[in-house]
Amino acid sequence: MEWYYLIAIVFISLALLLGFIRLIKGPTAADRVVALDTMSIIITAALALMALYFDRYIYVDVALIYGVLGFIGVIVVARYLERAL
Amino acid sequence: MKKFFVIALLAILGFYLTIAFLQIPFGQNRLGQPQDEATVGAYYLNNTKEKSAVSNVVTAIVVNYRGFDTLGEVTVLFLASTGLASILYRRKEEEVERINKPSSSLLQTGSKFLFPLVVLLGIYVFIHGHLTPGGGFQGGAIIATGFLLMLIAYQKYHVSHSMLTWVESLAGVLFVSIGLWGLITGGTFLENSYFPKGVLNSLISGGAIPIIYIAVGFKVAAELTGVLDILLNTKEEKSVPSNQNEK
Amino acid sequence: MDFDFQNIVTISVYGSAIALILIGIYAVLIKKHLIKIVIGMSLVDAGLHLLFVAIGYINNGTAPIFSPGYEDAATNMVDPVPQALVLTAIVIGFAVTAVALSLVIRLYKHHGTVRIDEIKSLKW
Amino acid sequence: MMEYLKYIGQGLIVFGSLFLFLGALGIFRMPDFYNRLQAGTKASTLGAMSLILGVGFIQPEWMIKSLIIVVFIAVANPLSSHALGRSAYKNNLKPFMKKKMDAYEKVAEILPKEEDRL
Amino acid sequence: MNISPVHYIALPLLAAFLIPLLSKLHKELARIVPGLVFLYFLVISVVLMQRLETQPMISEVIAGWSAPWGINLVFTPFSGFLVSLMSFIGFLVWVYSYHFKKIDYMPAQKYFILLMMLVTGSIGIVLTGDIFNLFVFLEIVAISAYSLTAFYPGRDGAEAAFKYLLVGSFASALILLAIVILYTQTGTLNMADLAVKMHEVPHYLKVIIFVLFLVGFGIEAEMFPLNGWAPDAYSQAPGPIGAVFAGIVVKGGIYALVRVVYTIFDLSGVGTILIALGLVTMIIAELAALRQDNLKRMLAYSSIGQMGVVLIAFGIGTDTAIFAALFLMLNHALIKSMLFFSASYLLYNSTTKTIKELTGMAKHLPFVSFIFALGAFAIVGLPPFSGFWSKLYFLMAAADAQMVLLIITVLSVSVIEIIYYFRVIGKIYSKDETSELEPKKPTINSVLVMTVLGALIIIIGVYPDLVTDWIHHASDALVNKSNYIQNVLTENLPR
Amino acid sequence: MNTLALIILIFFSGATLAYLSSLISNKLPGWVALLTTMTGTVLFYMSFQNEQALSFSIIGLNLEWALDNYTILFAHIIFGLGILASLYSVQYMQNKSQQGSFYANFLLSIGSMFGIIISKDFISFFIFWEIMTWSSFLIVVWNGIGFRKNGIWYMAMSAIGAYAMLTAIVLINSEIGTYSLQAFFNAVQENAIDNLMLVSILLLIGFAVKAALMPLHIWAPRAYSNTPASYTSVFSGALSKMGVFGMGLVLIRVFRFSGLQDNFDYALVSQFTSHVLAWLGGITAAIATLYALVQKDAKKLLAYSSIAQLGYIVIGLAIGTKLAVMSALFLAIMHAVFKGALFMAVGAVERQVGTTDMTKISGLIRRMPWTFFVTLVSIIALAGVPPLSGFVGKWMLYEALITNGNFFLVVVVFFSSTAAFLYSYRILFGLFLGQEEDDTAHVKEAPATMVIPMVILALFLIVTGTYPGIVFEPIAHGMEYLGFTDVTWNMTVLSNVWGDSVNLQYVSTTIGVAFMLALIFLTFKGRKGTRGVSTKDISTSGEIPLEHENLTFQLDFFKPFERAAAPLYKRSITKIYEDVANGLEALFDFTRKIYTGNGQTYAIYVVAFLVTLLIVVQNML
Amino acid sequence: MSGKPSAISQWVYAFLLFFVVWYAFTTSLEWAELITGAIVAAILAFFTYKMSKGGMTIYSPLKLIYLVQYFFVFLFALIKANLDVAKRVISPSLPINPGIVEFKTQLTSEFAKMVLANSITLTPGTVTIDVIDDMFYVHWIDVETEDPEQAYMKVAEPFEKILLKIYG
Ligand code: NA
Ligand code: NA
Repeated sequence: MEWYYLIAIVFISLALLLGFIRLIKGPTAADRVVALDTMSIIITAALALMALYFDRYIYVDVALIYGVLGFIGVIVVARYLERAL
Repeated sequence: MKKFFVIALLAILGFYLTIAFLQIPFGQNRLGQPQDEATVGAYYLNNTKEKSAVSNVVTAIVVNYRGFDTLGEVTVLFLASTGLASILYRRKEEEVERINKPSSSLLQTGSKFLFPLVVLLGIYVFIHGHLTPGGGFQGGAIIATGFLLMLIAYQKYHVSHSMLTWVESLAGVLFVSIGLWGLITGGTFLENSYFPKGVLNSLISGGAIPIIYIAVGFKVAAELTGVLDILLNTKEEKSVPSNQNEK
Repeated sequence: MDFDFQNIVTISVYGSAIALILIGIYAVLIKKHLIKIVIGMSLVDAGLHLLFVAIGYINNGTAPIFSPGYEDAATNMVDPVPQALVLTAIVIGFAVTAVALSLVIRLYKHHGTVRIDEIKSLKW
Repeated sequence: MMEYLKYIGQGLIVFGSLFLFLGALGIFRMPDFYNRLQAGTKASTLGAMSLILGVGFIQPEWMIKSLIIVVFIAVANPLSSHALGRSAYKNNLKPFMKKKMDAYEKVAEILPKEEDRL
Repeated sequence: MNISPVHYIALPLLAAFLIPLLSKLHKELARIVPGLVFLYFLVISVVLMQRLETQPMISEVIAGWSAPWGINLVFTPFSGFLVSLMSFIGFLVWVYSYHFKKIDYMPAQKYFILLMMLVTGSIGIVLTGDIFNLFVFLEIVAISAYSLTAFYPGRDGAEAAFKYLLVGSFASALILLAIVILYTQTGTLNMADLAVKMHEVPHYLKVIIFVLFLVGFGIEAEMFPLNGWAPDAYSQAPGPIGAVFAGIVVKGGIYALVRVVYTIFDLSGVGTILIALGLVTMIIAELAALRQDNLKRMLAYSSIGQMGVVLIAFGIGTDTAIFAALFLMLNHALIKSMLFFSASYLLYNSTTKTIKELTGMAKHLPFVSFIFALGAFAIVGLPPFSGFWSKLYFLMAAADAQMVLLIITVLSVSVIEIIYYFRVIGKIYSKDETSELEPKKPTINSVLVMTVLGALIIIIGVYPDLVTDWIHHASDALVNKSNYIQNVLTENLPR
Repeated sequence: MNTLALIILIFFSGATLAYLSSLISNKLPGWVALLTTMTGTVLFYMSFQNEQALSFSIIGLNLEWALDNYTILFAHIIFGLGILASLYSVQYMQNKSQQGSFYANFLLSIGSMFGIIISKDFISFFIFWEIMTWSSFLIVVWNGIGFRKNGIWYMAMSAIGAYAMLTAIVLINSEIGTYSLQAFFNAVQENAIDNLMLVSILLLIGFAVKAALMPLHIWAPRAYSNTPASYTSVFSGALSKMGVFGMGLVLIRVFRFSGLQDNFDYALVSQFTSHVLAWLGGITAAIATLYALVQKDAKKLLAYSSIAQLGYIVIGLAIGTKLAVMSALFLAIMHAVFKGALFMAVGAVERQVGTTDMTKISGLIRRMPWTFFVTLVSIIALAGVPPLSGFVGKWMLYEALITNGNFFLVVVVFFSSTAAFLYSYRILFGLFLGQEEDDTAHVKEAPATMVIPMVILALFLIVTGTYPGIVFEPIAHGMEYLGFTDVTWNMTVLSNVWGDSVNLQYVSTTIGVAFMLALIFLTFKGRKGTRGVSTKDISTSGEIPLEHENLTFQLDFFKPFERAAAPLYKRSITKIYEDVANGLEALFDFTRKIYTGNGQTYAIYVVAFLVTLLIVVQNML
Repeated sequence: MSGKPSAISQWVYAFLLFFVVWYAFTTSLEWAELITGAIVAAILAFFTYKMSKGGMTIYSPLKLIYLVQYFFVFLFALIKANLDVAKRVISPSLPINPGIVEFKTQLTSEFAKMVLANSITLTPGTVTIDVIDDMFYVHWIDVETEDPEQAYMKVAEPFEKILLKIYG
């Protein structure tokens, strides 16, 4: 495993961990959603990195789709909290 | 009291599940090497490329080996949308305007910009179902998400249910007809041997599999969109005394 | 990979799936809010889907797609069957969730509450 | 040439992952929702964009798709932050302020409190 | 195109997808097309049952991949028996509800699609040879059932449906979980192949898988204490759907359970468990039925009780017992659907759907009352109606197994059954001085359906040999596990 | 076609026809029923001497039907009462609605009774038994009144009995592999049935319910009294005898003549069971008599009386000696006749007056002389007083009991016979004697088609009082079927073990003459110096009664007696049953509280059940 | 903006956009892919062309130059913003002075407003909470001024002046 992967994996794992803590802690629903939003961005990036690591181009599609769905998911929750659904 | 009881139950359940799964080591070949074909999965991996010319084995399974499941699954979705329409059915005269809580102009603009691109992505995903990790369900779901974005950004966004009906019906009919074609021509239901297989990893490959997946993509997109539309458009139609919420 | 690490991976992967299932069941059994119950069901589903994907995995396995450069990787691919099954399971789970939500909407409309313990006109 | 691209890519990946971490740290540390939103969106957006771009540099034939994702993130992430911020404010979540400076208060239609909404 | 088992699935699906379009053409088509499908079911049933006289079973391959690589449909005398029964009841339900929602065509269209798929799903459960495919069909049934339970916009339909869904999603989850573990151990999903590979599974895992299946399918089979949803769903769904639940859907659940117990697993001692569960189910349900005010709830509890008896019979597991179980299922399908049909009319004008509102109904609705009474007589097993013979054979099986206490329990519960059914008859036939209501008279199609069922109940009662051969073949096929495995796994297509 | 099958077919299709004909006209079914009964009866009497047998197979079970002498004995009762009752019915039911269902069930019950006695296998036996039960049940509740009180009890008790029987039947089958009665008797002979006692007791419970043996009798008074009188005669006269029929088979063919008599344990248990039954019969006779005494309704009174009479019969069968059995069967036939007559008579009163409440009727003797005559003859027979046939039966029973050493039972029987005399008198007096009521002045005698059947029955009583041999003959044949040998009888002479004999011709002539003289004397005496006042007029005693008070002296007819037996009446068995039933229902009702209505609870059940199974089954399988 | 663009112009714009994106998705020059992409883009454009307000007007060379300019301005701001946030996040004392300010924009195009809002969100210490008509409401992590004019100058001006050139 090359060095930059290691660094990236450490950072990304820590980032996900911190995001997860916020997700659990809240305290408001909005805080949790922000955490979720951030985590979904992190995961999108991680998926792209994974594609690189495994050298499979098709995984990039996964990152793209995950990014789109994560975005719309956050919008939906935001609108739900706005009581507009 | 009830809580403790439930937690105790879940603890026991968790214990049993854990001991069950502890014996199933993660990431190991439990049933021999793939070339032994001890599992159906191994058989698919060893044969799909030659027999079906489909790059994505999952797609081959979903559409062909277990295409019958997929037909059922499409039906489940179809029934969910039918059922939903029946559960939340209102007669015309009962139609109530949705309470308008518009989203910001920013979101509206952004959605309008992103929507066609999301739809395009969905189409890409289901057209390439046999080549990439995508497929009809995923593509359909992405398209529906695009519509969801529009539905929540513009509360008055109008989805034509007549259009949805046409799409989902024709797609469904296409799926079953392809299946029946196999039966009529003396083969089996859903048989995939009467279309040229094509070249592995090119767009035109896999016989009828991409066609079915495109049909599935349209159908899923239409159905999910219909479901989302109905759910979103029935919710806030009636104000209920809020004091009933608390005791 | 040595055995201990293998065990840790097994426990953490299956453990998180089982935890999801149990948390979901807990929500279904204890939470009073109908939406939370529906979310609980989805959590159970999610745990199950995770299990499905997990059982198909083999160490260092790659996606079962013969994309360019991987035409001969059959022996190195994860089991595609659970992935196909999970696709079906997800769609079905979605369908059930949609129906559940529509029922919640109707219950809310008619009973004016989303608390499950206040909705029991049918009993005995 | 390819070598340089690779180095650029590696740098971008390290830079990106660092910012992803910083974004999450912001989410973790900031005192209130709005400040978390600040930290989370900015750092993680830049981080993700840079990392994905880096991937494109290392595998040049993936570049186009990487760019699509980057553009998407650039458009979508601020939008979702905005939607979240707006919804939180309307949901009566007052920003933390040392001294009151709130121009939005007069125009925002703040929703009444409602129990049990998740 | 030869008629083959897959027609049971493919054609209704085609019809279901087409109906929304066809009814744009002409609204009546939304009613007629499902009827044609049901009629075609009957044709398939007849043709295939006849074909079974020359071959032991029909194993049909789907998508050109023979078992265990592809999904296959298995039409044995056992599954054929159930499928034909389901087709028949389904057809009757269609005839009965032809005029349903005459004025409002949109709900009618949904109703008929859901009804058709409810039956198709149940048939699929019985036909499929693949455990995961069975799960898919179970979900088809479940979704249709939830939607139909909540069909009436009144407040309680949604409540019943939600409970059904709540418990039903447990069923799906547990079955999925069982399938996951099973797949890790066997690497296959085909039930015959699973049966072959079952011995490789460690015993304690086998038991866990079995319990998961038992509970999962037990929910659909209305086993105690998993059946809380049933009375609510039966009582809130439209009347004919109650008939479908009792006559078709439960049978699917029982089938799945039995298939798992008899074909897939090789555990000994399962019989005792089934007997115990069946016994508790029967007792609790019949006791709960005793003081029911709501007629449909009463019928639902009675239905659960009957399923308990069926479970006991399957638990005893001798040839006679399985014969009795299948005969019980047949009778229950015919009689309970007839009871639901007639009860719907009896309750048509009542507001609370309670039994006390039925006072003197016989005067207003003599035919319907007669049919209900006939059904009650038959379901409690009075001769010379069909229910008697299945009860007799059940008791014979129990006696042969030296289960005197069991016999006494079952018969004591039967006394309770008699009491609550006859109370209802008493209400219907008691003198009523005050009432001046103009009851909704049964339509000609529903009269026809009730007449056919009533006649069948009497004919089978007087001449049971009409159906016994059929049932004997079915029970033989169920018991003969190796035959099933061999036929499924050797049905190799040339490729 | 086989005659037996033909007769069954005639009755069953007659039932269908009767129902269908009612759709055309409400008058038709009565005639259809009469015609059917007549055809069936004629067919039977034309051919019963011939060997009749039929066997066929259904659902893999062999069914056998055949006639034998025991069967023929009961067939006489069924067809005799059946034909008279259907003749009686035509006018009795004249203006009632829903005749179609009445006659359909009437014919079904008669046909199925015949089916029971010709069945030589348990399956057809049970089938006919159940058809008999539900068809009679439908007649009990035919008027749509008091369904819950009358009908449910009948059906529930019948079900308990029937299911006890069914349990026995399937157990027998599992042991001997066939349902054939003959095979069962053979197996009994060969000592081939392991749980014979269990089986026998279960069978006896089944028969005891129909025979209304205490404590399984509680359905009977209500069911009898709620039934149209045209059927009650059959109900009490013939249908209850099906219990007697079955008990005879078990007690005699199984207990007395089984090959196990040498087995000490078996003999002990069977003796014990017989004794218990005999005592139950005695208690039944005594208690039912006591209840009969206090009834104010004539039909209720007759109902309790029927139970009491069945008690005697059970005693006889349980004692099981040749003489006892003979007396029991004789009493069974006689009871069918006089109780049939009495129910018809009371039915006639009911039809003409509109009530059978003895506190509301009085002095019908002049209005309904034929009915009075029938009643008089019947109650004499009932009370067991010479010169009528009731006396013959009682005489034999006493003798059987004494020779068998059951002295205490003799006392019980004697006591209840005496008391029976009291209630018989009450019915006679209550309905026909005493002051004539003003509001019954318009009453006329019942129509001829009702009177003729009653009178035929009464004449039969008179004739057999002197010539009991007419009845002894078929009884003796029947007893031979049960296994007795050398059953001797005499046409007109009763003889006992001590060598004494009674010439019945002489007794009846003497008593007859004395009776006529007394009647003439009383009539003349009664004509003189009596003044008619209303029965409710007590103004002569200086009191002015309130309008609504019913002060007829019949209200407290046996007041002193009632006072004496008060504690007994208070602890009514019926009440105990009802309390138990209600208690059980409340208890059972608790079970449905499991279904709380909260969906989450159900979900918790699922998880709890899953966990329980995981724990339990893991250790079990 | 120079009037409403023609439908054709809108369609062509949408088609080109979709086709380019399709190519980005597939990154394949296989004929089948390109033809499929063209068909899909054409059909999708047919259904959605009305959504692109500007049509082809965006493709003038000058505007493209401004776009590039905007990109670099934005990139610079973005990096600055992140360094700023990083500083705040890492520093133990969390030096912040948050608040919400408002200002008026001169942009009329909704799309331009969105671009501006997004740009503001991604740059130093600011998040656009809402845009109502032409008023922007921005959460500012370290409020320097409450005056709308000055806030505008600080937060939006660098972007808006370029956007005004592009979107009129
Ligand atoms: Na796929
Ligand atoms: Na009197």
